[in-house]
This record gives sequence, C-alpha cells and structure tokens, in this order.
Amino acid sequence: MGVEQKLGDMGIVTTKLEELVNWSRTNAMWPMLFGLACCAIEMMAAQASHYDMSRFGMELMRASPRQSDLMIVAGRVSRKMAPVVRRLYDQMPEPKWAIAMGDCASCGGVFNNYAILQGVDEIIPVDVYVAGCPPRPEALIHGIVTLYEKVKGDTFREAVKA
Amino acid sequence: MAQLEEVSYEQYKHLVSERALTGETMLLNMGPQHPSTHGVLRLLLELDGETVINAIPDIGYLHTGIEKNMEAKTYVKAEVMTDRLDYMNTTGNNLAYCMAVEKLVGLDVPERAQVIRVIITELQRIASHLVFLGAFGLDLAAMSVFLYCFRERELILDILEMCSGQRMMTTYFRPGGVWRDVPPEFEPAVRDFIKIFPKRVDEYEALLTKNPILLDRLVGIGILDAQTALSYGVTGPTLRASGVDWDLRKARPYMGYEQYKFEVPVRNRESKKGDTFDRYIVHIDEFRESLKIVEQGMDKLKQLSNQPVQSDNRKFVPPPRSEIGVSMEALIHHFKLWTEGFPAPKASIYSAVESPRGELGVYLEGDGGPKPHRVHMRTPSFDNLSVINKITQGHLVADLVAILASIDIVLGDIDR
Amino acid sequence: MDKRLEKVVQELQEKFGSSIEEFRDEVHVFVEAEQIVEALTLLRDKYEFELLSALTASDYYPQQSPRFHVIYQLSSLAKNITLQLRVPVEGVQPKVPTATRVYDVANWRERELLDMFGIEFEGHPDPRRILTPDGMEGHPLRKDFPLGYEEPQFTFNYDDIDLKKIYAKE
Amino acid sequence: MLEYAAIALMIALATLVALIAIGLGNLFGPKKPSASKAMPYESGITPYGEATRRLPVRFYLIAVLFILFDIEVIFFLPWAVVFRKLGLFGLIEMVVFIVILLVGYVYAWKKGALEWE
Repeated sequence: MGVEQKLGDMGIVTTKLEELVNWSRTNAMWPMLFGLACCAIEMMAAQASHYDMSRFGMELMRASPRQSDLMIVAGRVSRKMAPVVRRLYDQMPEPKWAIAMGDCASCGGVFNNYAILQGVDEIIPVDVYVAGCPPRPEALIHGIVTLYEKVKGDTFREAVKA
Repeated sequence: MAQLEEVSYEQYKHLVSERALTGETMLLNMGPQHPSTHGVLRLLLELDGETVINAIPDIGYLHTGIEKNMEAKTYVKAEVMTDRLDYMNTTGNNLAYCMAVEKLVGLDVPERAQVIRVIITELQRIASHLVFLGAFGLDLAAMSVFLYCFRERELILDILEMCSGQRMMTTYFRPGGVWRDVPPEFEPAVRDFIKIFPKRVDEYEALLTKNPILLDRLVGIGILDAQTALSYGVTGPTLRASGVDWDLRKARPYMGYEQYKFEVPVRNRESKKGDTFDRYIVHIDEFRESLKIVEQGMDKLKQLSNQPVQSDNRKFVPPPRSEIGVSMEALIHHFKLWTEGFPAPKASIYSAVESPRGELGVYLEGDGGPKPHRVHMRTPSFDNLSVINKITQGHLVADLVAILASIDIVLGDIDR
Repeated sequence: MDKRLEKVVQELQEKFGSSIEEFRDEVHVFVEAEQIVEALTLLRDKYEFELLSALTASDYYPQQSPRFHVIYQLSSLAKNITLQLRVPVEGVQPKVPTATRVYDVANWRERELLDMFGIEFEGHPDPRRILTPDGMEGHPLRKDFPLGYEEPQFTFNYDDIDLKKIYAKE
Repeated sequence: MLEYAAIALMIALATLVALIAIGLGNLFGPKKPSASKAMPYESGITPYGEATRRLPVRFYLIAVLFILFDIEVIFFLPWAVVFRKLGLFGLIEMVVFIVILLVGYVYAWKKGALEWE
C-alpha cells in the first residue's frame, strides 16, 4: 500500500499513522448497494430511519462498486450470479472488505441444492459472517461494528504481505 | 465457477433489431446489480439514444431451486421454503401453501385460526405495499417516502414478531391452523396501528399524488390494456389498474373473506387502459381497504376469544404438549408426525390466493408418501414481468425505471 | 362438478375424446399433445377462459410411457370457473406444440419447462433457457436429477471439510 | 492590488485542499491492479462492443444548450459583486442581457430542442 510499501516499519511514526488511517476508514465506510434476496430487505430496514446504519459511517449505499469500500452480500448467491459477484468484488477499489450477511451467503443456509453457492467465501474472501435468516438489523450492525474492530487492528505490514 | 463471456449479438439476434449489429442502436445491460431493478434482474436494453427500443429481461440470477428442494422435505418442513419465495409477502406464501396442503389432505381450519390468518395476511399486504411505495418513491427520486414507509413497516414487523418470534420469515401458519394463539399484546398493538395508519396514508398521498413533477413522470407512461394484460397472465393490482375487476378474495373467497365488507379498487373500468399512475393509485387505495379488513377482523377476533387455533384432527396436526404426557395416542401421533410426517393422497390440486402482486397459486401433487411429489408455485411477478418489453417500447430510460417500479416485481418470486 | 363446467367438459370429450379425472371440486381433462393448441383456442374463444393462470409439468420418473404431464390451469374471469388440461408426454423426446399464439404467458412458462424438464415446445419464438446458468447440462426438476447435497460444516467435521472447501484467497 | 492577493490566497487554498485529498488517498491507498478491475463496469456483465459507441446527435444538442445557459449564469457572478456600485445602470444592463438570452431559451423550447423525440 503506497507509502508502506516504501517505508516498511518505522515504529512510532507508522503506528500513529496506522491509527489515523484506520480511524478514517472505519468512520466513512460506504457499502455497495447490492441486495440479492430477503436479507436485502433487512439491510434496507437497517439503512432506514429506525435502525439507521448511518450512525456507523454508512451514510450512503453507493450503487457502483467503484465508489464503495464494503460489499455486503445480502442474500443467497445462485450459481448464475456467482461470476457477477466475483467481478463486482474485483471492480471495487482497494482497501475493500466483504460481509456475508445471512446464512445463505455464509454457508448456503436452508438451500443445500444444485442452484445455490454453498457460502460466498468460495468466490470472495469474506471478513465478517453475520448469522441469521434474515439477521435482524441489529445483528447486521453488530457485524459492521465487528468489522470496524477488525479494521482498527489492521497494520500496514499485513497489507504489504497480502 | 462459470466464466462471464461477452454479450454476443448472435444470442439475441431474434429479439433485437439488426440496427444493433451495425452499432446504430446501443445494447446496454441494466444488469443484475442495479439500483432500480428491485433485485437481481438483468434487462438487456436496446437503446436509440434515450429511447428504449427493446427491453429483454434475463432472469435466473436468484434461481434457488425451491421447487426441487421442497420435493425432498415433508409437507410440514417444506413450508419453511415458501417463506423465501416472495420475501415481501412471507405470510401470504405460507397461507397459499397451507391452504394447498389442507385442500389436498382435506383438513379443516377452526374459525379463530381463519380470522387470525386473514388479519396477519392483510397486515403483510400493507407491509408489502409499503415497501412497494418506498421503492417506487426512491426510483422517482422522492427519497423521503422510503423513510416514512419503512417507519410504518417497522410497526407491522413488531406485530409479526410478537406473534411468531420472527420479523419476516414467520412460518406462523401451519397446515390445520396457526402455530399458537396470538399473545395478549397483539390486540393493543394492532389497535394502535389501525388508529395511526390512515393519517400516514394521507401523508404519503400529500407527498406524492398531487406532486406535478411526479404526475408528469407517471401519467400516460407504460399504458397496459386489459386484453394484453390477460394474455400475458398479468394479475393483481397491475391488472386491476387496467380495468379488470379480478380479485381472488372476492371471486373465490377463502379463509372467510366473504364475511368481510371491503371493495376492490379498480381504475378505468371503461377505458380498460391503465398507466403507471393508475397502478400507483390502486396500491394507495389497497392500503385503506386492507385496513378495513384488519379492523373487522379484530372485532371478529374479540367474539371468538377462547376457541382453538388448531384443528383437532390428530392425523395431521401434532397434539399440544400438555396432552402428550397424559394420553398414549397423543404421544404416538406426536412421534409419528414429527419424525415421518403425514402421508397425502395420490392426487394433485391447484389452490390460489390473492398476494399483493397478483394470483399466487400452488400446484401441489402428492404421491401417497409423506413428501410432496411436485410443488409448483405460480408466482405473480413471473408473469407480471413478462409484459415489460411490450409496455416500455418507445419510452425513455427514465420511464422504464418508473414502469418497472410500478409493476412491483420481487426477484425471489420470479426465479423461485 | 359445476354445471357450467359440465357443458365445457362434454364438448371437450366429444371433440378430443379426452378422459376426465375429478378430485376435490377440480376437473382434470386429459388431452393429446397434438390437439392442445386447438383445445386452448376453443376454450379461450368460445368459453371465455381468458387467463391461463398456470402452465407447469410433473415428472413420473420410473414410468416411461407418458413420463411427463404438462398441466394447463385455465381460469375464466367472466364465469369464475377453473379447468385443468393435462397433456401426457413421452419421456424420450418430449415434444408439445407451443401455445404462445393462444396465450402470451405461455412464452416464458414454456421456456421454464424447457429449462426445468427438457420438454421442447415446437414453434416457440425464443427457445432459450430462462432460469439456470447458461453452461448447465441436465434439467433440474426431473426426478433423476440429483438435488446436489453438500455436506455442511459442523464442529465435528470442521477440519476435513475445511481442507476440501475452496476458499477464495484474493 | 490587495484584493487580488485575497483571490490568489483562495485559489492556493482550494488547490491545496484538493491536493491533500487526492494525495493522501494515493499515498495510503493500496494499489492492486487486476485485469477485471480495469474492465468497464456495466452492472456486473461484460459490455457489448467497445465503450466508444456511436451516440445520437441529440446528446450533443443538449450539451451545447447546457453550456450556453451555464456561461450565462457565470456572467452573473462579477455583476453581483459590484451590484451596489453600479446602481440603476447595472440593473438595466443585466436585464437587457437576460432578456436576450431568454428569447434564445424560449426559441429553443418552442423549437423542441429540449424534448427528446
């Protein structure tokens, strides 16, 4: 990543820098408007005024992958949709994260058959799995806060290796 | 994982005009990930500048193989699958499936369970129309309507959660009645909702109906005449907006709908041509009609206060737990029903219900065993969407967005 | 049987020599594959069955001679009656003439039956798969098509499944 | 001379803020180019044909009209700054300017340049 590739580890300077960069990333992480099935309705309810995901920096659901940092796979991924999900994930700029919302995205859930991908982690690296069918909006927000904890722990060295 | 190859002209040669090959018209994908396709629908648009010449839907991006999966589960377990079909109208799917099973095995449903089913289904219809209105407003850049609609929807979801423990995928209706009786807090919660909701509908109307910008975008757009609608199998509010008075709750009353007084909102009965604005108005009127049904249902519920909510036919409905410790037959029935399920006769039936999007029919075929031989869900959005190419030709891309929002499709319904 | 329906069924019997099945206030009329378009036009024009509400099929796998039944569920809005036509179809090369000229809803429904059961509809304007991915062989809703079960990952078999599961690294 | 310093300062500050925003993003953002990332985004599907496809001339017409009336608005800005000093003369001058452009607008409107068909 940018300067870290050049700087590497400079002790106090880069840790303070890491905290600043991670702080800025966790407070304005825009998810991609990418609802597949029933979990998308719960995601919309989480975005609406009652549960209000905007309190956690998710002000907008950007429609195009070019302007979004987080891909919430909300719903069941069918075999026909899998390459599209993979391409959308590729087209998101770095640094990007992925939340598998709901049982169908995490492990195929109720549908263990020919049509559904058994877990979206077969095609994209998932950071946080949110359980539930569909998970309540609070569960999704809890998943997002867990993701923020994970992002806060990011150090540049890992990013350089990855 | 299959690779995404380029959209080739040969694939669609018989659907698009040949001007697309010469590059005169543009082939554009309004693809699976698009803010205004209400889910994962891909529309291959053939555009001449802003005018839509052809809008070819390509569905299947959410195909879940539900019908195949239901063949591998017993009748009671298969009901869990129906919730995930039309995820805006989950209790309606449950009702359609339960009525099909009851019709196949000849199971009776007690009076109180029928009233509870009607109330919950009508509340779910209001919730589904609220999401329709929210998405409809969002597509026409009226952002605030989305937030207002979801505010009311939360009240209904609380009521559903109070009865069944789950906000959306309730599986609250079971073949033979309802899972358990409504809790005592159900009555005040629904009464409050009935009291505040009419004012909220007037609030939506004040925001949208007389808004000149919206009228310009809706009136005269996406004309669908009754003859084409019936030939394309369009049912529900979209058909009623084109002047055909066909509502299964009135035509073939089920669950005691004949005892409720309500009218079916139908527009341009004589001109038989409905546009996007009519479809929007039919949805708004249906808010008020459904509320009337809920109100009459609540009064009826009060009269049948302590009646059973499950049929006492032990061959199909598991006995209450209190009885198991006492009587031997109850234990046998309990054990048999929960391990193997009940066998159904070797025959097939078709029973239809009026879902917020149209006629939701279930073709259920038993083969004598505990598992259904074939379950086909005739879902309304599948046929409602097939008419989109015909009614959007010649309109602008912005109108296509409004028309797609007005026919209110749900992709879980279409791809099953 | 509803008396208005009796008249319709009688005419179908004389014209197409079809047998009847009755179950729970429903009438199933068996029609041969060649006569189906004629029967549908007759029902739509003469007896006002405007809405073909459902068009589906059912697979009776081990039985090869009529392996599939293509089911046309018709409903008449004017007279508020419903009727079901069933067309038995062979299992090897299932072919049924298309009904798109009579009802436009048949266009997508027949594409779905081609996709799910492999039943070909002669004269269909756009015979493509509609639901399953393009490269898919086999027809899912046939009885001999496996459901496609994958063993779920629980605590007791976590490790050996973890080895087999293909995780996307980046 | 002094007021030009103020404008120069504003321009400098504006470019500084822009540079900081882009620079930080560029500096700290990890760079992992890949083939599918470079492909044009068309709702997740490979687009048909190359990106520079032939566009109908109406788009150009609307673009020209927009530029025309946008420049008109830009001419308001200097006028608004010295509006008090110019007094009545400034007002009449601007009204004449606006009327001329209004005639142009009404002509374009009635000619149907704004309609898409």
